Amino acid sequence: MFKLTHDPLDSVALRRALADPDAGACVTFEGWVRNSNEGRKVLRLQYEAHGALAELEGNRILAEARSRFPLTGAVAVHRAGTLGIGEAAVWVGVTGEHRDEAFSAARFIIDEIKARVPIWKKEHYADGSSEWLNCATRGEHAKGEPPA
Amino acid sequence: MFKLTHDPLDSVALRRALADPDAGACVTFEGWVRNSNEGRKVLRLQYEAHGALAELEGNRILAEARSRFPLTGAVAVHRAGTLGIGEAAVWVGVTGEHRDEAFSAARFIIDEIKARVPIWKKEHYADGSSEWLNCATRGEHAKGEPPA
Amino acid sequence: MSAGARGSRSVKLQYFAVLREQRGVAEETLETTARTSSDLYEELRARHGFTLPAARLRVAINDSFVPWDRELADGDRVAFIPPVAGG
Amino acid sequence: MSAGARGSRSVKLQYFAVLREQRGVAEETLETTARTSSDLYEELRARHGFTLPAARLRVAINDSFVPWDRELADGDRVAFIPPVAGG
Repeated sequence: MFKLTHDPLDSVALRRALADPDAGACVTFEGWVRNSNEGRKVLRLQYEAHGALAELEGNRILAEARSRFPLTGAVAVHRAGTLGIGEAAVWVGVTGEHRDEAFSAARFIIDEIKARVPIWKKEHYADGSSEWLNCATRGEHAKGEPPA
Repeated sequence: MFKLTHDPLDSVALRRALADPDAGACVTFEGWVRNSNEGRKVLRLQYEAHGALAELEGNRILAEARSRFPLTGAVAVHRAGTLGIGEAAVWVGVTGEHRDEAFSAARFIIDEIKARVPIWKKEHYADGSSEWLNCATRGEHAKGEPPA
Repeated sequence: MSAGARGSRSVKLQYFAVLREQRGVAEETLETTARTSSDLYEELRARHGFTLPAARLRVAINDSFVPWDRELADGDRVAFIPPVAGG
Repeated sequence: MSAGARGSRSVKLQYFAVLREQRGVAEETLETTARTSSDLYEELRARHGFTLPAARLRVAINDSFVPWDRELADGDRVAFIPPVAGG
């Protein structure tokens, strides 16, 4: 199950919900808001999502993970809104009989979330500037493609 | 820091202690007591350790992980004593700036713990039998090497 | 046969992230003579100065990803999807 | 020169897991004429019927892994380490 939420992620409740007597391995991944990125001091992050499409695509990724790996459980939750340093932006939890599939599936899920789920991140820096990640176009403009 | 403990593992406190504003990724691994192994119904596991050597070897593994991967934090705790189904036998938590090193180091640490730390596991089965894992010698005896 | 010759459609546009900021609104309803979402994006890009070229976007209609050359239908809900950056 | 000719040493033995069960105690102090921990293990294996061959064990003296041919010293704390199975 993939969820998008504006509330702080409750890693304790999420972890507890994965409990399963058939599972021997549990791998979790959390993405935290870090105080710097590429040498710039970060104050906060702003996440925005296409809610309906994000949940559809997120659930598609979890279904793919379950078909690729023999899992007993797979959950992912992504945060939307403004997050301070240290807050969790995404939580992924996977269980399986053995650790191989749990590690592989957790990695697969977070990689696919980052690559495919329509969620955007704006970094707000200590110098007052801010930037949508992956949306820079200055290089292209320099090459002679200004907005019409 | 590697610890051996007879108390139930407190994944909430362990996870909370990893919080770090420099970290962007947190990967945890938990090994849970599963209700079956290789087709046999398991009732409980009994873990025994060479305490001093286990903590030395465990801390050596964490130091190796920190030298191989650029981590911000690495902790592992292993349980000793008798554990029921669903209890956590081992907890590994790793943080880093990015997920690559967090996943790789968590996997490295649990693999090395399983391969090197002097901890032993006896499975107790529903049929009343029990067995120390990895210590079977029947095949060797059948080949003509009975105890003197 | 030009798109105009076939009349205009009413579409609901959803903007996200950098496109939302460059447009100044998150949603709008628009009458357009654009035949495909590709034509529509070029029209809007010219009008609002969107910096992202279509090649770096995906398009979703009614909450599903679709090819850029899909023809627009009256009442479609169209979202241009900038390069994602979750996690 | 046999080990016996050099006299005996007092060593403290620690047994774990299957060895502890086969020996029936977790620790014991022993006078031995064995020169190395390898010799000592063979002596004990013959006496107690340990099923694990030395090739499947490691040996630790005073809480450090050591080679099997390390000579024993009086007062050593010797642990034979069966194949581990943590996690």
